[in-house]
Amino acid sequence: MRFELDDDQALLRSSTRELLEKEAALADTRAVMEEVPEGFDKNMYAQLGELGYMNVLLSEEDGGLGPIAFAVIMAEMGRVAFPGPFLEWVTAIRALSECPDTSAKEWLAKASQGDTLVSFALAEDVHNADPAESQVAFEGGRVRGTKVFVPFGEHAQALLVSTAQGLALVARPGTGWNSTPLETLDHAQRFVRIEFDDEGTLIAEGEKAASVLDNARRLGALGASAAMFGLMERSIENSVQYTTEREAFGKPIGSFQALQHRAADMLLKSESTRSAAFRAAWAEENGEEDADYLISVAKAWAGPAGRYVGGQSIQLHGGVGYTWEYDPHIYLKRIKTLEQFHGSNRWHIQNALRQSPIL
Amino acid sequence: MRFELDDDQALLRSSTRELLEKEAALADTRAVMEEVPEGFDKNMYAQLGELGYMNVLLSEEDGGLGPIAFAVIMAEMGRVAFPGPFLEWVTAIRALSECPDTSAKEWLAKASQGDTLVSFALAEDVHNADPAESQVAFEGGRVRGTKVFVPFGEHAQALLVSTAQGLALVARPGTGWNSTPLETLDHAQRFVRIEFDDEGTLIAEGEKAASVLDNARRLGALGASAAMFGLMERSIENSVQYTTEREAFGKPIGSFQALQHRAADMLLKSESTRSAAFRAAWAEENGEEDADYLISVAKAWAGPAGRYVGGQSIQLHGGVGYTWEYDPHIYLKRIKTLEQFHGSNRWHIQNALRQSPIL
Amino acid sequence: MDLHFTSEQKAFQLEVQEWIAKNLERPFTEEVKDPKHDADSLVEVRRNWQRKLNDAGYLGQRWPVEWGGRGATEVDEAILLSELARADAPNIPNFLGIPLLGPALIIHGSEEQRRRFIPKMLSADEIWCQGFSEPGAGSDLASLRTKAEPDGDDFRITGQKVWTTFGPWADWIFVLARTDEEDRHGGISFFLVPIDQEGVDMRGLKQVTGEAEFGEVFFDGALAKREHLVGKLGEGWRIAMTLLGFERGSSTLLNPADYERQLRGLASGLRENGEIDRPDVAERLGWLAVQNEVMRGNGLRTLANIDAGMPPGPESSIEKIFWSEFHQTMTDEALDLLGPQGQLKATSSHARPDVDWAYQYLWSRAGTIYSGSSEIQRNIIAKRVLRMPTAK
Amino acid sequence: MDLHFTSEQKAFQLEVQEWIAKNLERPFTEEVKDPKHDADSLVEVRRNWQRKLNDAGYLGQRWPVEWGGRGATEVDEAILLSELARADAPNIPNFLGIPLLGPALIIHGSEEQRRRFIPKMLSADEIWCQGFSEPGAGSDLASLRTKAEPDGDDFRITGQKVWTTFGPWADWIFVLARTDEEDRHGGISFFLVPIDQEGVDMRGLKQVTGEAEFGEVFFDGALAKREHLVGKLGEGWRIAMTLLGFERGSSTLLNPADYERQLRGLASGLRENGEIDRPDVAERLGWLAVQNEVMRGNGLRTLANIDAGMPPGPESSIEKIFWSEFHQTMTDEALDLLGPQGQLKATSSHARPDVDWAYQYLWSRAGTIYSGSSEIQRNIIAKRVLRMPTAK
Repeated sequence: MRFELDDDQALLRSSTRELLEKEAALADTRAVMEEVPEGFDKNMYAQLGELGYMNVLLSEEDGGLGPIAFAVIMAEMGRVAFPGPFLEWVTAIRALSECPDTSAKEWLAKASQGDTLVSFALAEDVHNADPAESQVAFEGGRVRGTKVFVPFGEHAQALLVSTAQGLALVARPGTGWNSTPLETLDHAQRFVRIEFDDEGTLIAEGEKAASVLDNARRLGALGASAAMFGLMERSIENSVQYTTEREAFGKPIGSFQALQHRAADMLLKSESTRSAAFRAAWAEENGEEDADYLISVAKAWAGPAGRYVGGQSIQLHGGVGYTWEYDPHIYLKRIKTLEQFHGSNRWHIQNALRQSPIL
Repeated sequence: MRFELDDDQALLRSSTRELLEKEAALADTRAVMEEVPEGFDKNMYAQLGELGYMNVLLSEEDGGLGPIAFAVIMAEMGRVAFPGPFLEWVTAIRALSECPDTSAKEWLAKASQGDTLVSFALAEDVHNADPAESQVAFEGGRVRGTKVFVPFGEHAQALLVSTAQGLALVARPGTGWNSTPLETLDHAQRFVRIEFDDEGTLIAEGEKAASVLDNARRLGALGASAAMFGLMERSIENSVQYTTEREAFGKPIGSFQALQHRAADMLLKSESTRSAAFRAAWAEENGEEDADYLISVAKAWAGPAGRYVGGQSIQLHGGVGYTWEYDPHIYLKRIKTLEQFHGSNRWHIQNALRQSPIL
Repeated sequence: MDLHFTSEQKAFQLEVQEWIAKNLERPFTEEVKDPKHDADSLVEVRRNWQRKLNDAGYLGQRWPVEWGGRGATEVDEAILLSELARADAPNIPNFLGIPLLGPALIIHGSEEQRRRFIPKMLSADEIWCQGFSEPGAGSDLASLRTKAEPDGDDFRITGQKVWTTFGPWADWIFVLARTDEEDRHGGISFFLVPIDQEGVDMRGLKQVTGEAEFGEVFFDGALAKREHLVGKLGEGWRIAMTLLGFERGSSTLLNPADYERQLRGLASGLRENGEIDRPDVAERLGWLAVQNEVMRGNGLRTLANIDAGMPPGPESSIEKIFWSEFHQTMTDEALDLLGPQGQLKATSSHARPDVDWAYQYLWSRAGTIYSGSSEIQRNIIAKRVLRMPTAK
Repeated sequence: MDLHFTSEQKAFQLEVQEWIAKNLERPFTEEVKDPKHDADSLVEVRRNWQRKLNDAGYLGQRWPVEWGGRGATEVDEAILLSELARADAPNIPNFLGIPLLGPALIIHGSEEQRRRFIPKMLSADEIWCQGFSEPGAGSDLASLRTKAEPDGDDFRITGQKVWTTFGPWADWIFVLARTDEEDRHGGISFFLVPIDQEGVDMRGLKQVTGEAEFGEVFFDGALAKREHLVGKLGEGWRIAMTLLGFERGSSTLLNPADYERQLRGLASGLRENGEIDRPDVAERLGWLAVQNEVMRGNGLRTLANIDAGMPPGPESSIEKIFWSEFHQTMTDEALDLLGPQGQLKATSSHARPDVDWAYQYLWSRAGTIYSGSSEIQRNIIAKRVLRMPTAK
């Protein structure tokens, strides 16, 4: 047995860390989050495409690296609060690869380059809706209905839209979407609400569609959990550094036991997220029966854990932690986004319980 | 406005404290909890009867002192973890006083002396049952059915039994009850399960019965909240004293910031319980519309608060906190009993929400 | 015990309620949502609101009649503030100037200072900000390093202050500055400093909410005239400490009223989502309602004891911890219960109309830091209330 | 990464499961509920169970073959312990002697000591208890004051030890005692002391659960023979510290297996009460299940890394905090969810048949105190893992 990464995975981690710290250090990419309309750096994504990152979730022969590598990458992206739709993009690529339809294959080829964004349109106004009970219809070659919280939907070239009839692919119409921005507390996000009345292609139906969506949800949750681990890990590093340097009452504030114990609690949450997320990635990689269960365990844990770590990171920074200039808020906000999407805490708790050995 | 007790109430508090510290110091009454079959000291209760404590909940002309005085007494009893059925007894006396039936009046006179215990038999096997949906029947002058967790029921001289037909009074039959002890983690309690098939008297029916039971439930919850405050207050005093005296690593353990902050949290819970319980008592005394609401607020808060304080009191005592010899466990166990009875946390949260200004 | 408002207090509450109903055009959350507004125009909304309050005689109502007082008690003040919170009225620009600087001038200031500053502070013609905290002196305020050096009769101030709320719109700042390097507490003095001068550089300090309502201000030999020293040299620390405790009763009912309003908004949201009757949702909502009511009980207790002239109990640090941490708990739960919609900014399409949850969530992170962090409050409780030992 | 058990390990797991199914007459909770038992007879149940385990070769399975070993790894040991917990098997009387004293003798003891003590320790013919903690030395173990003074070739021990689990039934005690007043760590030695002698007074120490499974022992010039000194004089601290880390992998899967069994019991109770499908109840139950599974993930990680010969990470203090505090959370929730029935003692009429909740609730309060309190563990994480600064 061995929990730590093997050599290839460790190499991927160090090379990804090097790449991101060089090309996407948070200090540099803040402007991308705040000012770039797309919310991400196109060149950076093209570079990720060139380096093969976009195909991480494909099968090995198609350039895939497997769920553990995926978790490694997501954790590294968490560490720098990497902006943009990477998680949606790679899960969309995976979804396209699972669909037999020709147009899916075409879009797959384009999306893999890292310059053509394909995202998902799943959520609807009815709270916590099951995708199978969609109010969006695919009829006569058109998708009609409203989707909400479409991530980076305004700038996507195509969207994978769940409908009552199956999974539809809608290419960006010439005039763009009929979309309204939904601005959340995480200024790095670019959610939109879209009222569809567009031509589309049904790329998966029935059980196939359900399975494609289920895989996307499961892998999205896994990626979100790993990203939350990275966000927490770096938040803690930043907090420890700050409390070591900052003095009050004549000593470093990090020497106060109350803050030390808080930091210890933060590490407990973060390292437990690491254990849970990588265990789940390993199960997914090895096709273990309990992979879905373990991913829900990881995601249900990571949300509240991340909230705690992100919030306490602000607290440990004191006043400056509440400024835009310091980083803690960016980490907390990203955690809030990841917590709420790819299945809410409540959904994952219920999904975990259903499959739990205690029942 | 004034929150602190007025002179009469403050006098009651100091005289009650003096009485209990002299006659019922925990060190002395431990044997009563552990070894006396009844679970209380009959002489002590007779003394309380003589001093008028048993009538605290009656109207002023009948010797009642009002809900604030009641809360004062219960808090003092909490401080010494006073054993026995005082809370049941005084609420039963109140209930008897509300019933027009002659036999109720007779039992009222006896119970008020402090030598004739009348207790309640309310709970049934079906979880969280509404008293109105009782499975226990009053028919042909007999009470038939099973009650559980009857407090101090084995040694009561009479029981007030809720039945589908109303509130019945059952005097202790010549041969005693058909009862089985239900031993809980609080060794000071004497709960029993009773299968009734006994002669009884219906002392209240319909709305009258509902109102009598409602008053008993409400006053029981108020008394329990105040008692939990007293239990917490004394637990904190004991913990602060212990951590001031006990040394580790060359200093008093109470000088460690982690323990200081824990103690501060305990005080927050305890003082907030004081605010909530006495505010509720004041509302009850003044017939305020929101008295029931405020009592549920106090009770819903006091349970988890008490659990926290009781548990952390053991923690602050370290190893000795886990011994029978030291007192923290007695406080925690009593809190657990009070938390679970007189309406569970869940019941009081729902009852508070129903009447909350936020709806 | 007596937790009743007197009939006068009840009448005053009714009067305030009616006055608000007549004078408040719309809740401040709606102002924030209105796309016509920017940060500057929102300050004007607040300034106008302050003027209305002042015209109605609601500001400085506990001061001597000469300075706007009307013989009000802390209970009246608490009633006023809680009704304003309940109605989601705008925060006034001089929300620190009036309760802190006002009494400082009335008690410690000169007659000239009072005449010069109080009327315009009340009318919001001059906005005041507070210059206490520094980048290196937050929880440990007495370690402040901004210094005031004599320059003829006057003083020159050099240093940096942060967290100056409304700073970017302020005309004046009241400053604690060091006039003696050796004396930790006795070497601090209290100055009034105009912002529009060379030597004062006020910058907006962007907060995690994205607003720049706070400022940071750099003094580089800024002029503080001798006549703008409040009290004597070296009295600054004592003045500041008195003031920080002076209005402790006024806000006791404010937070529970504010949070009650927010919880009412949460209940509405959950009702619209068809979830309020789910037992899990109801239990979580109910538990929040219970905690808020317990907090109100603590507040009433503080207020009642102040009103009765009783010495303050251990309540004030407890209240600070309670409201600030409960605000975090409440917004945490609200965002969890409302789902993605709870994360929408007020200015976004489809945001909840009544409560700006995204802002509240983020803003709640500040409450456990400012005005004595939760850590400081717990130290106070352990040491001053519980008298726990200090390491030898 | 590789979290698979090998096929040998899986076979071992199956073997253990089958062996338990065949050999364990009934879960220990049922023994406790049986009115025929008292404290003494329950110890005999445990002793008999230890004998069965020993006869089957499951004790000391990682030791050299000569002393009962069978080439097992920590993974095997972890599998064994988790299967025993899952089945609610009795705790063996030498549960501390075997994992702590055993290796001490094998690594530091003399050949005579090994021959004399190991076989009877394994067969439970001699019960051992541990004499480390003292009334004044809990978290700060090195401040222990029990002393061993030379008496000819031998030693005389004077002092007091507490928390000696199974002490009232023990035949021997292994003791840390001070042999040099000046040297805090280097002045501690490790002795084996027979209990049945003048100068040793062992008393049951009643716990909050009402049992007296712990003892406190008073030494008044008790004899410890020179031949019963383990290692050299002054090596006691080093031996003890090595041992406390020695078996850290074995228990990694035990707690999640034990708590899973308890949670299964909670689910049964809630099903019988007709409440398990209430969304509030399901969410709370689900959240407990999630936490337990996260804890198992931490355990697997520790175990896997030990198995791979990796240096230990920050996990061990984290695991201690996690299992001990989760046990409190879980029992707290269980007692709340089960209502009054959850407070019944196992021996009471109408108690739940499968889990002794009242005991578990109370017992959980000890977990955050013994073996390094939660406070000590957090100090360790902050200082040794996070390298946070020490006050100058």
